[in-house]
Amino acid sequence: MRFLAYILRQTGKNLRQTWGTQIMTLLTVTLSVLIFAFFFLIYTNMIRASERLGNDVRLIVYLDQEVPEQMRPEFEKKIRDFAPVEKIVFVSRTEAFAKLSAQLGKEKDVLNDLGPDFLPPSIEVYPLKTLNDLTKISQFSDFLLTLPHAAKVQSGSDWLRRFGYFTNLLRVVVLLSAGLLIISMTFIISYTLRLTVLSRQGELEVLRLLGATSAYIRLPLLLEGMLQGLLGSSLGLAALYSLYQWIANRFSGPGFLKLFDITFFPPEITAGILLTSIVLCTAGSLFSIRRFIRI
Amino acid sequence: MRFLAYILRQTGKNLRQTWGTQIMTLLTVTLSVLIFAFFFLIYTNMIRASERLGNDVRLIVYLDQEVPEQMRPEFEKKIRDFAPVEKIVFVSRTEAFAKLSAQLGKEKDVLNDLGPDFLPPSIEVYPLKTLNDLTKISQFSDFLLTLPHAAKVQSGSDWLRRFGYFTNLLRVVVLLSAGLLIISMTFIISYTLRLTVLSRQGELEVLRLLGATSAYIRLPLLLEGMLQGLLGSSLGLAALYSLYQWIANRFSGPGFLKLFDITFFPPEITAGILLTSIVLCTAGSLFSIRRFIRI
Amino acid sequence: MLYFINNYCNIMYYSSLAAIRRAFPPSDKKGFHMPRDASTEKPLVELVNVTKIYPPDVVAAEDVSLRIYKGEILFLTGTSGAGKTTLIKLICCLETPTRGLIEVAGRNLSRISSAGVQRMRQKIGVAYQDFRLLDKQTVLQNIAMAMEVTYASPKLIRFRVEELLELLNLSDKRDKLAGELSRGEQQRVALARAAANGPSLLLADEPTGNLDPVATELVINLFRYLNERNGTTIVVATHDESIYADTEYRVMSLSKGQLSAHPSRAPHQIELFEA
Amino acid sequence: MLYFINNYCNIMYYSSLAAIRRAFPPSDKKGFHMPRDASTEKPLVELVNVTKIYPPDVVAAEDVSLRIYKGEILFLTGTSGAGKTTLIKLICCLETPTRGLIEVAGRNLSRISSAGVQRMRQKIGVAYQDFRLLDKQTVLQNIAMAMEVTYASPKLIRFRVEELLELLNLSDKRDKLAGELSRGEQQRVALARAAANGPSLLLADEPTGNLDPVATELVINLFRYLNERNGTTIVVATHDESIYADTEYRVMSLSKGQLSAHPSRAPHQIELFEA
Ligand SMILES: Nc1ncnc2c1ncn2[C@@H]1O[C@H](COP(=O)(O)OP(=O)(O)OP(=O)(O)O)[C@@H](O)[C@H]1O
Ligand SMILES: Nc1ncnc2c1ncn2[C@@H]1O[C@H](COP(=O)(O)OP(=O)(O)OP(=O)(O)O)[C@@H](O)[C@H]1O
Ligand SMILES: [Mg+2]
Ligand SMILES: [Mg+2]
Repeated sequence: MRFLAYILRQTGKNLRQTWGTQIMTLLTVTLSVLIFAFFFLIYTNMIRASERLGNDVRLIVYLDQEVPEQMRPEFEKKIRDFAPVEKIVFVSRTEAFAKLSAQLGKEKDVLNDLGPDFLPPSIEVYPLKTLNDLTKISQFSDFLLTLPHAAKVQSGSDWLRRFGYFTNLLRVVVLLSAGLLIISMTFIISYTLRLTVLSRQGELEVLRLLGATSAYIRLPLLLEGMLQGLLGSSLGLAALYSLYQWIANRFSGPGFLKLFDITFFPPEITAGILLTSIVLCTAGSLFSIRRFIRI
Repeated sequence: MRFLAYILRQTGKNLRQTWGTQIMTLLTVTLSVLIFAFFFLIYTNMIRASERLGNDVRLIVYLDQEVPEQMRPEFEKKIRDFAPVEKIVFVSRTEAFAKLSAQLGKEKDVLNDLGPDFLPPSIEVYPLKTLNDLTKISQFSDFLLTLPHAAKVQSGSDWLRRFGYFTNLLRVVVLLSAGLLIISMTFIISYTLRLTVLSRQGELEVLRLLGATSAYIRLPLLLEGMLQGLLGSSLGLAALYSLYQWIANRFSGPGFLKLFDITFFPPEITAGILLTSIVLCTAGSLFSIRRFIRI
Repeated sequence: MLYFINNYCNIMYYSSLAAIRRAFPPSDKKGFHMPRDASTEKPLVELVNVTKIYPPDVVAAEDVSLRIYKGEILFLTGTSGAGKTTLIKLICCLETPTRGLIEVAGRNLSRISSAGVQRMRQKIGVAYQDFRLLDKQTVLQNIAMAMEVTYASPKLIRFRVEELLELLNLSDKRDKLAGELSRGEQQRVALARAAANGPSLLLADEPTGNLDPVATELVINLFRYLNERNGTTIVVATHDESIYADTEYRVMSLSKGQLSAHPSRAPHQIELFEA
Repeated sequence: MLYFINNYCNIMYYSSLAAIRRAFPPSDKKGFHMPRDASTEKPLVELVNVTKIYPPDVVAAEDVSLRIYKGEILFLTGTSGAGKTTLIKLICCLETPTRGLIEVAGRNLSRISSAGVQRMRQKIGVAYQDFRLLDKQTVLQNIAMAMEVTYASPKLIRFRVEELLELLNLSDKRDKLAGELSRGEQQRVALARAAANGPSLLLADEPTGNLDPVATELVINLFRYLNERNGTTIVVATHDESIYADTEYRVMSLSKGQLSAHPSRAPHQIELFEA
């Protein structure tokens, strides 16, 4: 009982006496959690976006004449032999025209001058998601051009390449920033620990001289570390959530932009981040007093 | 003479005695310069890319009949009255067909079935660079649709919107990262200053007690600060340059990707960064001893 | 239960201190405990052939053998740099001997665990030569700290600190920061902290170096009082001849790390104490 | 040019110190300077009605008036907490008086610039009661520091440090870290640092608190030597009666911040010095 009371009183005393350092440490933890969670969020969303992108890939083989119904299985087999494919759709001249005029909607008068035959027939090939790499797609598209009557293959590779270029650039920017930030955080944390050690050094030395047990010295610091971790990571996650809300509101674009929709962490990951930072803070505060406790 | 010798000797002694702190400070400066220059580089390149993007904007008005030569000035006047425009090009059916078959190159056989008349005539409008905002462009495009015989306006707004969406997202990511980094750097720098103060405190106090003049105390610290600034920012810029080289090599894509070409700082800016960091480091080291020098 | 009785007794004895202060005039030396027969009683502290060499080559103690019995007061003298502080640090486990054996309360210090050292330190009060006070805490907090590490009750702490401060003429400084006291005041605070826990062994390193004769007398009276009432064993390292000049307590002298009886002592007294 | 002559003289006088050390047995007190007539000579240090109150209410000096003449040796005594250290800090501008006027070498300390204070401190050697040594630097570096701030030549520094260390019996500790010395050794290093610059005023705060009688004599001889050869004015704050008990130098006593002649002094002597 008395022991517990002492530990709690001691913790309170520490917090009061070194509140300057405490607040700096708290902000450090907040910042670290915010930064790591921020980049983690970006990373997970980037992965999800590229998965969605994979869903959109579609190769269109324009033909110079219609494929008769009975030939279709043969075509399908040829294509499937080359690469795993999710779906293959044959589009006749009429179907293509109907689709275009549906897409144009009110503006379909433009088509009035043109006969229903002016669009070429085509085969739409939807590859599996595993085929998400530009060189593979272009190989596939080269292969499709060898099909009988194939006149041209539109692989959307221009758009894909632009998008891929962008995601790559974004990835490099994100990774570099994350790298720089990790270096910064290492600095900040080592500085924080050094300052903590310096600010406590005198008191811990005297406590050892007076015969304080490890428990008497360690437990208040452990409690402190846990408190720092809990508060700091909660603040950090809260800040990130506000940021997320702001971005989500700002970028809630029209439907076709769903591709880039960003989502927040599921609760498990949030809890994981909280726990990890509590453990790390506790370990850190133990580490900072290691040199004062004889082994 | 003796004065100078003393200052130099004192500087050397300081560097030797506190090399641990000195190296940490040097790395801090390097990191700060690297981070700020990194985001500055991204920012300047982003601006340049969006300028190039502006050059690419083009609105195509598809018409349901050709505009006779003598009507063209009238059309031009109407358009120019609505918004400042750089260039207006009238494309007839034949021209459009010729252009398309030139674009298709080897694959122009696809067009064999279609007469040279199947493409509609059009007017290509190149707005001034100042018109670089999506809502303005769509207003302009709405206006163009009111021209006589205009059937459809293609403003490239789909592509533009995707691109715009991306640059915006990139900008937000860059700005947020930069913000987080600035906070981190503030932390690191304040910690560095605190540690410097703590590590020097004893010596500076004793020096004051012994009657050291401000010059005796300050000049070595000034020299040190300048050295730190010079070395740190050189290292930081060198690191950034290596990064830049790496990215530039990795992303030296085909011609059509010129849009995203990144360039390094011109020498003036490099020199500016060097100078600024020298000044800041010197100011910082003066600031850190301020409390030991009576005013 | 035992704990509370013990506390209660402590309160009793401390509350009588202020009165006793007048009851023990400095010249009244009836409090001298004769050491017990060396052959029958186990000494509280025993050093056997202890040598301490600070790297690379500073010999601070050389082949020192010493027994300190329970209830004794021992004066350690010696020129500056003779090794007094080193000897005290060896006893409270702040330094480890290069060679030799040290036993405190029957426990070999070279085999004691970290927790054991801490438990031992709770029962040894040390007034360091450089005080080791926390400048940014008040006098009260500095002294209380020594009792807090043993989980003493706040009431007892408060009570005992007041008594000790009154005894050392520092009552008006209780809430001042230790760093803002004069050196002599700090020295007395360091002593009060060493005595706060009612230690069974009190090591005082140069306890009167910054004190005027009046304050010195207060300190000597405190030592004598602790020794008589509590049976506290006290080791005082000092240069101040006025303290030990005509005392009946044992005086040992260190010279370049070597221990001997003080030259002013009679030979028969020397034989009584040497192992 | 003058600078070098001065240095040269300094070297001369220091090199003879070792010899002179034997030439001045401690009892030989021929070196006493009678103070000049107060009405004709300007004092080196003058305090007029100086009061120092530490916030909120600690009166460390109350209406103190004191003149210290060039070439004098003055002992300041007083119980612990009387205000001796405060008086010394006031003279070297480490504290500012709450009321009153302090002049050192004719300059009013309340009007002196920061650079002026620093120039003044170069000519005042202070041995602080808590030493203020840099624990992580060697003895040599600690002492040299005092001379380096005046841009003395490295050769002179080296030479003088050696002499001072020999004089204080510390030659073998020259390259040890100050933090690893015994307290008594540290105290002598602090004194050596105060004397290193050949100051015209030497303030020694409790300079023998951690010293045995032999080392104390070395210190007293150093004071006497500096005073006689250099005309250094010396103020010694001390409790050690053995130093000032039968000296012919002036002894002043502080009590709760109030200054008076020491009670053991004859009344006619008091009148001679009081302003
Ligand atoms: N910085 C300070 N802040 C507040 N009070 C102080 C400060 N320094 C000294 N005092 C108080 O002023 C009084 C005189 O202190 P001072 O150090 O001058 O005494 P002293 O004569 O040197 O004593 P000692 O012999 O113990 O060194 C003491 O009561 C002390 O507590
Ligand atoms: N940590 C250390 N490292 C190296 N040498 C040390 C250390 N501590 C003490 N010494 C040396 O050991 C010798 C004895 O030191 P000690 O402190 O025991 O002397 P002391 O008798 O207490 O002297 P004083 O009366 O001056 O306090 C001295 O020469 C000192 O320089
Ligand atoms: Mg000692
Ligand atoms: Mg004092």
